[in-house]
Amino acid sequence: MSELEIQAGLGRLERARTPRRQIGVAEALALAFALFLVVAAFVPSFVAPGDPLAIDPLSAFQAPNPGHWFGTDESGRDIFTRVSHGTGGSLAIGTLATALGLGLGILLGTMAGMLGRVVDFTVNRFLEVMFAFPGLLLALLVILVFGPGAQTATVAVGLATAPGYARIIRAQLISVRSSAFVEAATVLGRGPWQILWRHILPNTLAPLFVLGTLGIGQAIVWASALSYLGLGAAPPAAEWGAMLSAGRTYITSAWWMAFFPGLFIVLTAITATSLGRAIERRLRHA
Amino acid sequence: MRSPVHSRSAALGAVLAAGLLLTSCAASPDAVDSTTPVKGGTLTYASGDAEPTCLDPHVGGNYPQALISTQYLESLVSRDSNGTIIPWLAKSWTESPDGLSWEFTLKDGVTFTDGTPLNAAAVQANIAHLQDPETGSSTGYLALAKVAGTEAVSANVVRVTLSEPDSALLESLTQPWLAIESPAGLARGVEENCAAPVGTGPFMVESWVKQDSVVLVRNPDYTSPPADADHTGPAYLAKIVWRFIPDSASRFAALQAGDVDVIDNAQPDTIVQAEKGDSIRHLDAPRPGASNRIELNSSKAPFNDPLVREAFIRSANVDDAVASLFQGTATRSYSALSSVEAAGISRPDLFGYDAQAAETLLDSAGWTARDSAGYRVKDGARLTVEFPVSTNQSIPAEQSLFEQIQATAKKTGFDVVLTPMDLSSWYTALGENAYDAVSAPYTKVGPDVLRILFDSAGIVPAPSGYFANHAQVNDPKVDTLLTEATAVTDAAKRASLYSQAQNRVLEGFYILPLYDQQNHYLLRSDVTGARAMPTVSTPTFYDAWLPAE
Amino acid sequence: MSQGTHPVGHRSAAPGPLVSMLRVRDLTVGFGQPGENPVVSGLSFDIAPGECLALVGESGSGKSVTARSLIGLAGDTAWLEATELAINGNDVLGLTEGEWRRRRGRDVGLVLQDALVSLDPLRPIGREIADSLRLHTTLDRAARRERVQDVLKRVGLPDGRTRVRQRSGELSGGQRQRALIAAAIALDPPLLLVDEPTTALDVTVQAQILELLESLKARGTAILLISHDLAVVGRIADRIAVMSAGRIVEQGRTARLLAAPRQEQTRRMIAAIPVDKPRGTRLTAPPAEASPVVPVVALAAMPAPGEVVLETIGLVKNFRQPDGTVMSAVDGISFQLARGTTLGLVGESGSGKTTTARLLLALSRPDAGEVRVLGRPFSAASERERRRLRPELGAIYQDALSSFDPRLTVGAVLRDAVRGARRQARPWFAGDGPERPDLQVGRTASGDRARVLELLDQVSLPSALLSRRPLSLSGGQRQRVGIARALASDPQILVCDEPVSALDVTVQAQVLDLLDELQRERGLSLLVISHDLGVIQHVSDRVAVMLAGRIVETGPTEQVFGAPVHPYTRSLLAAVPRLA
Amino acid sequence: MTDAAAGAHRPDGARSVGPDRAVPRRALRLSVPALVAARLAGAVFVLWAVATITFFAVRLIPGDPAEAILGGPGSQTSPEALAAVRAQYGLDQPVLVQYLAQLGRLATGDFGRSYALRQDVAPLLVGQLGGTLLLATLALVVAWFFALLLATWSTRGDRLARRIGSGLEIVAAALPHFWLATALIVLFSVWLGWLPPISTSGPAGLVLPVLTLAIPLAGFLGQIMRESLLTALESPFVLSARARGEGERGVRWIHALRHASLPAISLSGWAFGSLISGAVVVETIFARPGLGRTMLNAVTVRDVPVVIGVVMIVAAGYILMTVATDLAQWIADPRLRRR
Repeated sequence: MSELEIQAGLGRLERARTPRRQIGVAEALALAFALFLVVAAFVPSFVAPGDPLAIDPLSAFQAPNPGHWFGTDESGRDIFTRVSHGTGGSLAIGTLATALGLGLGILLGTMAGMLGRVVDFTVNRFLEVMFAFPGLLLALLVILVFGPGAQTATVAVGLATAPGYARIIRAQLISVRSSAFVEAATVLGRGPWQILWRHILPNTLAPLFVLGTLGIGQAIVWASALSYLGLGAAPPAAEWGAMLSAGRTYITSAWWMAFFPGLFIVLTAITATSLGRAIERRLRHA
Repeated sequence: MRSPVHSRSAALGAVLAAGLLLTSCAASPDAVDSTTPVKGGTLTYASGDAEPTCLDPHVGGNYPQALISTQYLESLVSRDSNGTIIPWLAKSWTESPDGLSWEFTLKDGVTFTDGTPLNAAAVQANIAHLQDPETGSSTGYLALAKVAGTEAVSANVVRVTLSEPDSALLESLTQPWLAIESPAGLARGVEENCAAPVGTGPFMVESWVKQDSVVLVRNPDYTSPPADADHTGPAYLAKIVWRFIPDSASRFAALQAGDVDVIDNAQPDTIVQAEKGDSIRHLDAPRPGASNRIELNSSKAPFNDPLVREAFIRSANVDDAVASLFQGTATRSYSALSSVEAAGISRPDLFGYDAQAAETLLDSAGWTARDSAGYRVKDGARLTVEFPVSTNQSIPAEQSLFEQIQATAKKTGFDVVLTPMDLSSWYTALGENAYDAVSAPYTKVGPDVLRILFDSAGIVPAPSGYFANHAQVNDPKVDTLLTEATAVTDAAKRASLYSQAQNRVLEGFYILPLYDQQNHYLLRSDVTGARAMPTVSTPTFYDAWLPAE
Repeated sequence: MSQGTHPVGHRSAAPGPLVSMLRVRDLTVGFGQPGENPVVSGLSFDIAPGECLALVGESGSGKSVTARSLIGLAGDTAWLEATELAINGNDVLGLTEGEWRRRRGRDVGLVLQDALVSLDPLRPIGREIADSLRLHTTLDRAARRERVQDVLKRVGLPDGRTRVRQRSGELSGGQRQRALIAAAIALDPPLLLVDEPTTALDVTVQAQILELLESLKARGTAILLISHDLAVVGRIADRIAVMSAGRIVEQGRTARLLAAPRQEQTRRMIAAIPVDKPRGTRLTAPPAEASPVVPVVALAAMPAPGEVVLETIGLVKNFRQPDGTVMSAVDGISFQLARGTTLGLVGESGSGKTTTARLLLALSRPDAGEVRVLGRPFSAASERERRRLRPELGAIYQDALSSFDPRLTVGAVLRDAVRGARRQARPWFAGDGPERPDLQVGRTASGDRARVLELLDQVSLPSALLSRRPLSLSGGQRQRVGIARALASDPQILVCDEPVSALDVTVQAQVLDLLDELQRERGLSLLVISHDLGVIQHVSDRVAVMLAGRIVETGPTEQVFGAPVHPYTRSLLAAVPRLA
Repeated sequence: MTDAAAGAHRPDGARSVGPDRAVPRRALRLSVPALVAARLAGAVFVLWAVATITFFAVRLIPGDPAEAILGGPGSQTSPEALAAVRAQYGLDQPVLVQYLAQLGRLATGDFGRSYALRQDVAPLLVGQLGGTLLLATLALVVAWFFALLLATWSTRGDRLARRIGSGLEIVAAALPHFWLATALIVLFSVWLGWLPPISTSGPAGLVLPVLTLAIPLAGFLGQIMRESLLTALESPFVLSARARGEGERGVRWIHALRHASLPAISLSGWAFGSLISGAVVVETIFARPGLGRTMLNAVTVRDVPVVIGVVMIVAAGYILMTVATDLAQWIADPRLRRR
């Protein structure tokens, strides 16, 4: 069981009860924040025109004020600017890690689901072993081998999440493959490749979009945890986890330094969860 | 000022005047009366330094070991706040005219906490232990490099013979890494001795829960305080719980909440915060030895060119950065040595921020063009400064300082690449000569640290890849001056030699001094009588006491 | 209108008995804002002690809401109005939740339809049955245990000692239903509301449950029986009320109502019952004509039984049981389907019908024996070879919805089928399979849409449905889309696995009529698999009765139904609910 | 056909796709001893694989383990000392020999000697295990308590309560441990001064670490419990119970909560892993001794034997947790026992 499997499962549970409705307030907020993140990731200067690395020692440690919404850090850098400019890095780590995890997951899951019993058995045992490493421990091990840094953290998070993806994909594949509509297609005389292409793949891959959305949120949190432990992206890079880690030193005198990067991590995770579930609901109702 | 130390004897007043470091925040009238030490009580100390892997400072020999072993181990000699060597376990000593032989007379009636007596044989055993490669001593081993042999002149007198004169011997011997332990304890083997070394100190190691704490209890038979101690006889405190809390925010919060009584590695913002109230006192005890400085690797481009080194130094706005980051808790240094070292010379003229001068220097060094990002280029190569940062050795404020230097140097055209690293990667980078600038602390009592840092012998790495001369200063003149200074016993002559060597290093722009090695303790204000040893600035709680419950 | 004492309502619709155990006048129930969207309106009826009133209607007619309203469990969002609502002479209008709680289980009991989910799967049935004793009496543990044993005996579950420790999942369907009834009657409530008590059950079990209800009635319990099946309720109901769209359209004594229905809705429901309606009889009125139940004498139009198009020879399929033993789901089945005829395969749960269907469609591989289609090997062939024969074999499933890719619209489903048929019809692709130039001619991409529309037309669906997804269709519409898909390749044989068992009776009638029409128009050969003897009797030329993986009796329909030989067939037929 | 026979087989009418799936995929149902043996073999396999993966992963670490043993690259070590250490730790042997020796030692419970702590790993980890277990167990209990509380409260009444409950749970589940811990310290220790910010010997020191671990977990468990509670409350058997006169409390406590806890129980294996991951962060921030902090320190100084030891203990814990979860489910859900 992985966090993702739970998240994905919850989306399904919820779907059973929640009637189809218009976009709710929570979803609208999540969508708005996601939009903000995307803009901040690609054109950070649109959101925050300043230079995230520009120091101004004389205005260090300013509490949030009209000039600096989120306050300033120990070098007088504007935290709102840094958080905004850090979006790209954090999202990139989250996205790449998710892509890696999902890619490996698809590979393993498809192998297990499609290549027969022997492969299925082997892959399953492998996944069992991987699950015996709790996520962060696996990530720590990867970092132990390859040394700390943003790239390693990305790889570590990707590897740590891959088993979860693999298991979901395998289950989905097996469920779709043995579903009544696939049998119906066989009865209609469709060949195996036609069935794979027309029915199995689309029905297996559509939920991956949901998984990916949920996964990005999770990956960002994990990568931040690694940065926080001093094993991921390092300052002065405006990555949220690193900023939070740096800000924690000053937590008793300048709470805003740790609070806002942390807030963005939390909000991103919530947004990913809400959007993932909303997409799930719509996919299934559509 | 209310400080209990202040309200005590005039003898101690001198100590304070010399900058010993107990600064109290605000007057707290109700504490004035409590001048009679209370016996008993448990003091909780929270260390931000790494948990030692061995409590015997002979093994390895780093600062975390020094911090804790100061409580239960003692050295032959100590140093007072004026830099004068004072008696401790040795009540007197003499040097032979040729400087090759020293005789130490030990205090009478001192026993180790295992009951065995302190005698000449014990000192011999300790020196042998430090010099034994099996022990794996690094700091102590280096300090005793010139010791050729020992000899028990009598039960109480030990003679140390040197292969060549060493003016730094006494200073070296004050250090906790050369403390004297029970030979019986040492004989138990490394493992047992690491878990609970046996010394003569005011406290004894009772238990050690790894990753959590070491419990120290009072030595009831204590008789051997150093000459500058405030009282005699056993310590007042019954127990010290020595905890390891690496997270600085947690550490300070614990102090505020009263869960611990003393913390080390206090961060500038917490010091400022503490000074605003009256429940916490600040103890500023800069470490001896070298100042904190950025060393510029003169062995390869671009810093093999003195002009570029000077340009870098001129382009770095250190003053503003220190002011903003340390908020008045650190003073800018212009010296290669710590401000507690009397031999240090300061050259503010060399290290001022002057962006215009930096530009001119770079132009004349041939780095005239700039690339699209605004960095200087020469022969197609960017003016890049690889700067590996050890996250273990540089506190966050210092790392921020480097970021600010990075930002100001960028204006001049330097591309400073800061790479935070864990300790082993950092050592590896240094060993591979893959750095242009680096900052590494070095703590040692006395100006002899200059020899370690700037003698060309320090360029050759040990088999493990470690070396201390990071600036890779390879100047025969400096070598000569430093070697001569080691051999000279005349204080004035020695000072002059060190001063010449320092000027040569500073004028060569090999280093950019920043400030003293920061070493701040915060104490709850009901902790009375705690002070930092004037040797390597570790705290001692021999004189400390807590109000009765 | 005066209340209470009026024994027989002078409203024509409510011929009530003398004493009323349940008295309902002008009951209206809805959800949401009070007064808005009533789902049930203006219901009035009475039930006397020892009487059974059946509330019959199709899904969505408001039957279940009525039952739940009568025990105060219509839900938080429901509103309820009535001029009178009395149980055992006590007014229950406007009771608080607490007052209701004291009455439930004591004055009135409710039996829900699916016992598997209506009993807590985590609790032993003994506890479930003892609940009302615990809640409404002061009996101690031992006394309660005693009572539970009695109740179990009464519902026909002996061995009470072991039974009480079992949970619903450990019981068979019939036992479960008995246990559920036991839980409702533990305190002998004088009024019992029974919601579709036999729907999921086999016909013989259904008969037993009806007998049990009969015995309760005999003890004086008033029963409100809710069902969609007139044939079932005809057996025990004293009176029947037919519901449609939330209203009672007709109410009367059972015999009268079944013999001389006055309302169109009643008539339609009676006509739709397939039992004892000969092959070829229409179950629905053709849209154009108004006259009901017109026997279509079209038998002459059917081709004479001839060539065998589908054949099984000694089919065997084994499954490994959870305990490791091997069970033969299908144990040596042989039959033949002649061109243009219908073979009905009938059996109860677990008889191996569905496994047979899967073997016929080559969805699973037989352990022994063979399936031949049009005289060629089918099950023994490779899937590649088989694919040439697949267009000749259409399939219709019980759960049409799950047989559609959830991502596809109706149009896409049918387009896929049509395209597949076109590709398969290419001569060079067809190999040595039967040549199908008829499918190939004019079959181009542009022709696909025309063909899709044609198929929709054949199953009488409007083209507006093309852009809808199957999920949003009604059950009958889904099954029609399923039929249209099966027809896309113009097959010669249709295998129908429980084609109507998920449908309401009138919808079932429409689908059965549609299949009948298609068969006659196209000379299709049909294999119909069903647990419903009425359906089988109505659609089949020949019948095969399955029991535990074997065919125990086979022959022409009239012969098997008229003069059954095997005792099992006889017991099955005896259990079939009939209107007469 | 009798009633009883139907139980053996899924009713034909249930689905068009039939008995092929009526038999579960893990078709072979074994006797209890065989089941235990299979379980044991599986556990041994996982442990072996974990040890193997870790061993070879650790081989990839740059740098000489002998140097690490002698105190890291910063220490001055002679080539002689290095050679001595290599021989002492068997590092001069071929990799395969080292691997087999390592397996042999692990099989006998010998985890080797820590490079950095100069102590045998097994007693070291046993000493650290207690703190982590206490923390994790308390966190699990508290999380269950919160989740139950929130789930029952938010399903009680109106839609607003349900929304609030669901919102709280989503937020709680999204809170990273490191941020939550910081926020709790600032709030309860720095601003309010109610609780110690670090672990102290008394129970007060446990409050914040336990809360840090429990709140996100409660968010997850709560969501699952709430959803399954709602499903259970809407199920026909609850309606049947109400029809027998069961009140709201009875319906919840006798029927619904038991069903709602089933999926949450099945999550305990995951919860264990999540708590261990969380312990790394929490133990560091609150300065608690424990496996998580040991692991992090060991990774930082590349103390290979300790890393392998922690990984093995955690893997063993995970396996035990899985068995315990299965057992708990087996007890809580009689349907599993029948198979």
